[in-house]
Amino acid sequence: MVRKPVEYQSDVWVDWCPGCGDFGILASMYRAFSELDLSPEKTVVVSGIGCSGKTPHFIKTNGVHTLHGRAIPFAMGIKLANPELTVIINGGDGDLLGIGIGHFIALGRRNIDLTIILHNNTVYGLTKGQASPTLKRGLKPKSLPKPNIQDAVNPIALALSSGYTFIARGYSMMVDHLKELIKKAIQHKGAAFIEVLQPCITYDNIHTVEYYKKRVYKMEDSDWNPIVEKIDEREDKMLKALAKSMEYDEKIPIGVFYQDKCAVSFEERIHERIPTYLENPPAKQKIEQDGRPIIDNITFKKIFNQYIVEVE
Amino acid sequence: MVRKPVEYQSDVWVDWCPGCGDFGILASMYRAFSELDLSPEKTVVVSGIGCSGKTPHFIKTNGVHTLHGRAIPFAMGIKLANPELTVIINGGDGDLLGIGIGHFIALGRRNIDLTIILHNNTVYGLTKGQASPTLKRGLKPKSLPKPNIQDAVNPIALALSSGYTFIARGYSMMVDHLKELIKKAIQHKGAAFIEVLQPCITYDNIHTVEYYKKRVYKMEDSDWNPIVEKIDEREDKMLKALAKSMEYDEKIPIGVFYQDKCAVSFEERIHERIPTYLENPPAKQKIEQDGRPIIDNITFKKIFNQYIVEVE
Amino acid sequence: MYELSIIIGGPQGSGLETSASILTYSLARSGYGVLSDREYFSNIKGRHSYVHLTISSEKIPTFLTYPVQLVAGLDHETIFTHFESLEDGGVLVYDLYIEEKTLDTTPSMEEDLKKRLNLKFKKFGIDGSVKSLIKYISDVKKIKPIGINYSDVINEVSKKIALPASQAARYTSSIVIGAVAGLLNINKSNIEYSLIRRFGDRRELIQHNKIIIDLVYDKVVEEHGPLMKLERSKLDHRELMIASGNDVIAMAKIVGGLRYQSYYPITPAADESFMIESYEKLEVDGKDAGSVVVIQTEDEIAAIASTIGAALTGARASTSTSGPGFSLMVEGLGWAGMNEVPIVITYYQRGGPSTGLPTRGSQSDLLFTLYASHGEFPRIVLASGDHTEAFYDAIEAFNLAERYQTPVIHLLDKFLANSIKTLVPPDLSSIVIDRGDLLSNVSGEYRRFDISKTISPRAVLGANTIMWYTGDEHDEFGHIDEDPENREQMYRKRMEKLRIADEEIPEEKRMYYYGVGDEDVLLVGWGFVKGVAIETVNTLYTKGIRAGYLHIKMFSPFPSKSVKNLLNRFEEKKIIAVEHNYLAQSSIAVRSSVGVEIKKSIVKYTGRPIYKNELVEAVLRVLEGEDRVVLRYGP
Amino acid sequence: MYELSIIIGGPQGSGLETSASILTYSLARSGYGVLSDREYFSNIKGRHSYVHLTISSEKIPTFLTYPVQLVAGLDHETIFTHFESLEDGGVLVYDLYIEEKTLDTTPSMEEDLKKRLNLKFKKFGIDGSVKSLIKYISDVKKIKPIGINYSDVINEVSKKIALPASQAARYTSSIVIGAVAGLLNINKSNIEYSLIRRFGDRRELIQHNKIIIDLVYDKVVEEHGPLMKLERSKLDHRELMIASGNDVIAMAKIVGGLRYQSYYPITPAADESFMIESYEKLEVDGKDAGSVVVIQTEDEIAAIASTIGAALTGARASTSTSGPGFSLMVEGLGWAGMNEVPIVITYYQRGGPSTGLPTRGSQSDLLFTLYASHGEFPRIVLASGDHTEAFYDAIEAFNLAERYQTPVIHLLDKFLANSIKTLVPPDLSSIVIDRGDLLSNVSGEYRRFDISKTISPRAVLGANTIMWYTGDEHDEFGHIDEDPENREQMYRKRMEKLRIADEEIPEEKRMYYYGVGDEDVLLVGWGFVKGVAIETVNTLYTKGIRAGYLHIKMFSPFPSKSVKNLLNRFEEKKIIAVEHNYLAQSSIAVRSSVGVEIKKSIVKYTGRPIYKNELVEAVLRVLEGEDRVVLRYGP
Ligand SMILES: Cc1ncc(C[n+]2csc(CCOP(=O)(O)OP(=O)(O)O)c2C)c(N)n1
Ligand SMILES: Cc1ncc(C[n+]2csc(CCOP(=O)(O)OP(=O)(O)O)c2C)c(N)n1
Ligand code: SF4
Ligand code: SF4
Ligand SMILES: [Mg+2]
Ligand SMILES: [Mg+2]
Repeated sequence: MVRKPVEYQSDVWVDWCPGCGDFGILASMYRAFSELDLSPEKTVVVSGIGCSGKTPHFIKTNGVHTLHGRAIPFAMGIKLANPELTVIINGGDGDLLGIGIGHFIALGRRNIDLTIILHNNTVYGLTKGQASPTLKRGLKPKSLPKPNIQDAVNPIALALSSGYTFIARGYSMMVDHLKELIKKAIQHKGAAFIEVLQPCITYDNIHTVEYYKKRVYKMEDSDWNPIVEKIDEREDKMLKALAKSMEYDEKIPIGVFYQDKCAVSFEERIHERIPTYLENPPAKQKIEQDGRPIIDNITFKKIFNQYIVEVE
Repeated sequence: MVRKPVEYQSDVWVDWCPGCGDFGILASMYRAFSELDLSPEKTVVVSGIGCSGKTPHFIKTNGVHTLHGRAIPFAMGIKLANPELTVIINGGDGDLLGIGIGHFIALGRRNIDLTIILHNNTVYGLTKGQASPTLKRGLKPKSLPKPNIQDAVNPIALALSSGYTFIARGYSMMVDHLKELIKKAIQHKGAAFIEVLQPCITYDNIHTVEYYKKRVYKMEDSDWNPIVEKIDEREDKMLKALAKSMEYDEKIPIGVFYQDKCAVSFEERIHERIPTYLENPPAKQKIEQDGRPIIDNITFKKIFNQYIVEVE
Repeated sequence: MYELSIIIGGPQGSGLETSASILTYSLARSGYGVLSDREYFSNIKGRHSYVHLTISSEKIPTFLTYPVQLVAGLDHETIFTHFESLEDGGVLVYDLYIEEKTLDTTPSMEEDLKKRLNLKFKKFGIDGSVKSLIKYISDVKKIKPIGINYSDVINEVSKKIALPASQAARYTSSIVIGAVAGLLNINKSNIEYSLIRRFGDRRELIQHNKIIIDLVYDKVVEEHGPLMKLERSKLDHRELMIASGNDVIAMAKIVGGLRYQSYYPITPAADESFMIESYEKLEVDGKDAGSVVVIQTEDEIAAIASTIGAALTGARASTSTSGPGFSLMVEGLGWAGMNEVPIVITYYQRGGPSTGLPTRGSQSDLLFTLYASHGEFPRIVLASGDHTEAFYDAIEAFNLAERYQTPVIHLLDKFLANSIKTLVPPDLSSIVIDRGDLLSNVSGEYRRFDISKTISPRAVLGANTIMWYTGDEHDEFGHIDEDPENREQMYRKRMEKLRIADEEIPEEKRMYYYGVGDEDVLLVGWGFVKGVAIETVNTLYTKGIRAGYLHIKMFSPFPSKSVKNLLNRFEEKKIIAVEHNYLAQSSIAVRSSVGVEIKKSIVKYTGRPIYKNELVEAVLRVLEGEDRVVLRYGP
Repeated sequence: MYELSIIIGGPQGSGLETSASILTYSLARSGYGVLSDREYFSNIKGRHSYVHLTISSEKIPTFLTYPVQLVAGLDHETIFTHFESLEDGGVLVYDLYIEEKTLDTTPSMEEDLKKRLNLKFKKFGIDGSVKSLIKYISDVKKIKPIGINYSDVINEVSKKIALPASQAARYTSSIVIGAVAGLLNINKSNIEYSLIRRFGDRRELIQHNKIIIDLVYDKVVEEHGPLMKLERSKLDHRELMIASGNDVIAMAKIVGGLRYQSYYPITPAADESFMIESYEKLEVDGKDAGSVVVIQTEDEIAAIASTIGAALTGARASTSTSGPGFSLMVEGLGWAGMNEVPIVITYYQRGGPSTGLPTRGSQSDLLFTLYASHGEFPRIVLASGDHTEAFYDAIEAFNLAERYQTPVIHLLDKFLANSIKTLVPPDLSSIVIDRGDLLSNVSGEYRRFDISKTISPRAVLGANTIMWYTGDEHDEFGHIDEDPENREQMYRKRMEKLRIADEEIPEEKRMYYYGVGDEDVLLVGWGFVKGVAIETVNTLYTKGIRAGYLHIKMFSPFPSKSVKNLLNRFEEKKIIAVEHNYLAQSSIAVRSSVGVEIKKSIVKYTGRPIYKNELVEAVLRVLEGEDRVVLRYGP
């Protein structure tokens, strides 16, 4: 049974500003979910705080709207406790690359099978348009009293440097293209990151739809091949992707920057240590029998015999 | 007047394990400080928490031993409030690249004139040898019950991706070489980062002195030129440095990876906005006159006239 | 009229704030006192927001109340949301165009309210449309509806100013200004004055707005006369300051010598930092009068850490935040306590827990601030009750921080932060800047934590000496020290500072009593409760109930003696805590400080402020025997 | 002897811990009761550390005390640090080689102690050397010095086992085992048993250690006889468990069904997580009995966030930390409270504030945990007094968390965490696993926050339904909702859970009274105070002072009625708070909960535990009129 995109719409009124790029992201998610026929019960959309943070409420799957910057560790707990769930993270640029960047990098180190959708609008939307970590120095969007004094981070380069195994960029106004990226990211087994260029029509009068229209081009239109099929291609493809990530002013590439198909996911690593992990993960284990612990006095002493001394 | 290295030694007993790589870092600092003739009163060594975090106590300059992971923002406040101070940060790999990596990246975005010395010993020393973010997956130093399950970060690549303008690697057992790096870093006007390979002889039985001896080589022995003299060299030199940073297993390069001499420091950026900033920074301003604010009723109304209405 | 309550409402992002500000300037210019509260969702555009004002020709009002005499709306959601708040016989200004709108065509309205209204509408036989609602209220509640066709107005103006109607539409909110100003009979020139004040040299804006305002003003007056004409003001201030709580704190910090502020954006604190940033260069008559470095950090942990760093160099430094941000600052706070660093944390409480109601108010973080961070160290916690108090307190916070070398938490709330008030400008001639025992020059070996004094003389980083700091227990030099005797002394030295502060800071500055002396009912409150409590006490007096109000201003060190003495004067069942939280937190603080249990409480935790009308009624209910009254009023 | 206190000391990293553990196993094997405290610096190698044991042949000891009867040291710093703790006539085991060492040749010793000792040495005419000190104490205090030439021993053994002396030197700490075992007359085969238990199949280690121990044992017995021979144990346990507080909690969590634990390394909590990790695969007789995923996160913020995430899927989840870590968890805690998520935070208090004394103990975080995080939400705070209590409480913590769908903070401290005790193994037959209202199957539309019940039935992520969560105030489905009426209901629903818990959890489980009923002096304490307080009360009884001990176990919800009733039975001046902090925090909690002021206190905040000897004396002083006694004993 394939669920239609509209079946993923929740009853909540979408209270983003009319024309906000977030609508494009939401639409792409509905479509991607539909084409993958994700089960709402087995899907969890996790978000941080910001305009982007409201996303889960607009989607009819499980939704966990967490704290500013903390979507990733919440998602990690959910996924590791029940790896059968599909877990997707929506966050803002302030959220994921400012206050939450420590978790962003740690996820790269772990390669947990999570998908991150970064709403990059170069501003803090919900707090009224301050500079976010992706706003270039010297720019002065509407709400700033003076031009931005801090440099921007390069989200793609950071993701590459921290170990993400699927890295892409999409544009919220190119819904079908973005949908495909989201599908690929979800299907990828490991930490997947999509930077989405998302015009904030209320506060960002620089990176407007016209701005992006002129600049955005699809990497897949050339002979770009970002996929690592063998381990020894890694370094080369990663360096190419890094070089590509520096292209950002005149022309802005979208599409997949890098995908490592050889990497081992964190869940598989745990499974190596705990062979029952995948079929019987934390969330599914029985911990009691008729209201009693499954460990009784005898098993206790067997398990912890190292701590018990028989008195002479 | 040149102060001798020994004049920078404090009276505190150095309680690192005998043979610890930290001693080499400390010795390099004494020597670098001496050769730069740093004034103890105008120098502040700021640290986080860990074995590395104790460094300031062993140095006879100002010392601020802060919180785990937070040395950078403390240092930022010190430096920005009084830019005439020379501020140096010592931190562990857990400290700077684990819990504190958000600040690490934010500093790159700001390019404040600070020097970071990373004590990279691949473990959490002071909490007894757990894996730090620089420990490679699959390795099992002494204290770990099982091999490390998380991947390592690449500190040089992260520093490059986040905007540091001086990036180098040293080795704690090559004290003179490290001293030179520290001098260069302090002299650099902007955010400077030195990764120091620092054997932890108590908990890291893998990255031992012998281990590094076999692998470490100086980049400056080849025709490596990491210095950006003109803006248009940036991208090229950065990509070369990134490629170099991936060399880490068989051979480990030390020396300067990258230095951007064209970058504008954060202090200069502030100065552009506040022309009196550098000569009259926050720490030096007079805020009272005989116990009264320097703003009186008349100036108050002039300054805030926008908020005052004359009643008709 | 001498006193008037009005509401103007519309969707977030529709220019309402500007309209309210222009109205306030106009009223101030005419000499009236104004207090206005702004209520809005955590949303950028589209959800309902409104401004609730009290206007007075007799005094500067300190409270908000219901019902209101006038509601003016930009949209139908305003009508649906506020019609019940109108006094019988009040006036409703609305857009004729939306008469056909119904609850069902109001997607931005929350379901709960829709459900409740649907039930009511059914009961009253209203068909769900604005029209039928208006008919009902004009019939039953004798409300006077003033319908204006907003798009006609826009079209008319559009022609006059030769701007396409689609563009002229952005002046729609000025229709409300025109209507309200007309009804209140505000002098037109004062409105123009306000437009000029607001828009400065953007002449076109001034002109266009003026045209639209005048047009509606005349129309309304022509059709209805100055229905709600305000009496000439009896106040005789030559100048009035118009400022929000955020503004007032920003000004005070600048006066107080703030030189470094770091912050991470958060409602409702960030506006303070933006304002300070806009004054980063202080110039008076072209001469440099100092500067403030304002830094937007990567998070609140960095904000407090860098504030501490700056304070160590001797700069007066502070950070501003609200609950979620403070929760992240707790570790840093402890370091400052341990290292005796004078920092000021300006803490605007909002609706909790967690993200809570991020744009609504509360007073629910008091106990948290009293004990935040692991371990024990002295801290000063002071809370301001109104704009004027807040101004002086913000300066005093720095003095206390430096005098006792310890963090000071200045507690405020969203109510204050976002409410705009006309104020008598502060008098700076009595303000003191006390930097405590600050050394400008050190001779000989310096011990930052000289144990021979409880408050050790403080030299700063960059002075002519060196010093060490550490979060570990330390010796006199600031080096790590685990010796038990040193530990005991250093620990006691720190804690003793609070005792000294308790001795030195007069209790009269830590609590205020409002009453003439013959009261037998006592309201106990703090923070934004002050204004409404004082007004309530006055009102009750006129009803023959002799009530007084105890305003607690400093919670650490707590003014135990005075509070205890005062409480002992009242019968147990006549002492009532009044607070914007669930637990009546200040009464827990009172109990843990002086052992007296305050058994009665009036609390409100909907995120909306306590209104005078409900407080008066609640006090009466308590006096009739109820133990706890939970207030809920306000949409 | 029936009861014995001993200290063994040496530099950190010298094998002392292993020696203490082997001694403890040997004593347990022989049926003795042991409690040992480990004191060490925040340092990896070189600073002084020691183990302080109470050994009893009559009961399982619950306290530590001074003076001790035996001090055995690996180095001179031990002698300098502990000679004053020796009872007159006690025994000192030391290395003859260090006789010439002086304070000045002890760089690892802190200056404060050096200074104090220098003064004393001057006074007593000691020249600063170990030799002269030993002469003095044997003369004046009749201490019996047992000097052994440690390097001779090593050389002798080195020959026997054909290992170079430099390598054999790593067994040096076994010299202490041999000496102590000999003096106490511990059965040699029980020592061998312990070596086997400790080293498993590392036969060489067992053999080498055995040789050295036997050698010293024989030597000591030969020269001095079993000077301190312990009486045969009167305890008749067939088995004893030997565990630290960390161990006990790890075991309990596993029994209690913990399935996800995330942590960030911190003293003194991390050992618990390491132990759980070593049991990540639970196998019994080769059969799978479950598994626990243990994750070392990047910081404590991630630790609590991922714990919450795991709990949302239905796994029993927890995190363990101490003060600095908890300070970072405060924001996450509020989210869990707002979203009614059952998580357990195991909180080991250490010396604060800030980094404080990171390897020392305290009970200074109680008030912080009661009010941590902005806003108001219910939380359960329970504190355990000893190893056995801690075991059952750790399991109950999960039950309470799930039953009331709220975070539970389980307060422990470093004293417990690192003290090793011989215990009767727990009885699991009475343990209940209560998962609360947990739905395994949902039919129809699911409302996670169904308002018709105060405790809404809980389905988990991954069940056959969907749900939402948000830190914002939410409606029944978990969607953001700012409506004031919804707000009031949801807020009240959450807070009411605490009232229900207060009704349901019997007060007898939340406080214990130790006394027969005729007491007129009351000690009030919590946490690790329990053991020493009970012993003190018993001792006082024998001195004719009828004292009882009130042990408070749960601080939220607080057992108000029982505590109040009990307190009311005593005269005000005979109620004494006993705590490891400055403010006597539990008495503040008592006052704010029941309004009774506890005016007397005995506190200690040096980071060392309260010893029986000093507590007995302090109680006497209080009874003689002192209000507050600050304890300082212990190096
Ligand atoms: C700890 C904390 N600090 C600050 C805030 C206030 N806050 C809410 S949204 C936001 C930033 C939003 O920016 P971004 O993450 O870019 O998301 P956007 O709104 O642009 O989608 C901030 C700082 C908060 N909720 N929590
Ligand atoms: C908030 C907080 N969490 C945990 C700790 C405990 N802690 C002390 S040192 C340390 C790690 C030290 O490792 P690293 O930063 O690599 O420094 P090293 O000791 O290796 O030099 C940790 C986790 C702490 N002090 N504060
Ligand atoms: S503020 Fe910007 S990002 Fe937020 S909803 Fe509006 S347009 Fe979108
Ligand atoms: S534990 Fe390691 S890093 Fe720390 S002092 Fe010892 S050798 Fe150095
Ligand atoms: Mg954004
Ligand atoms: Mg390290």
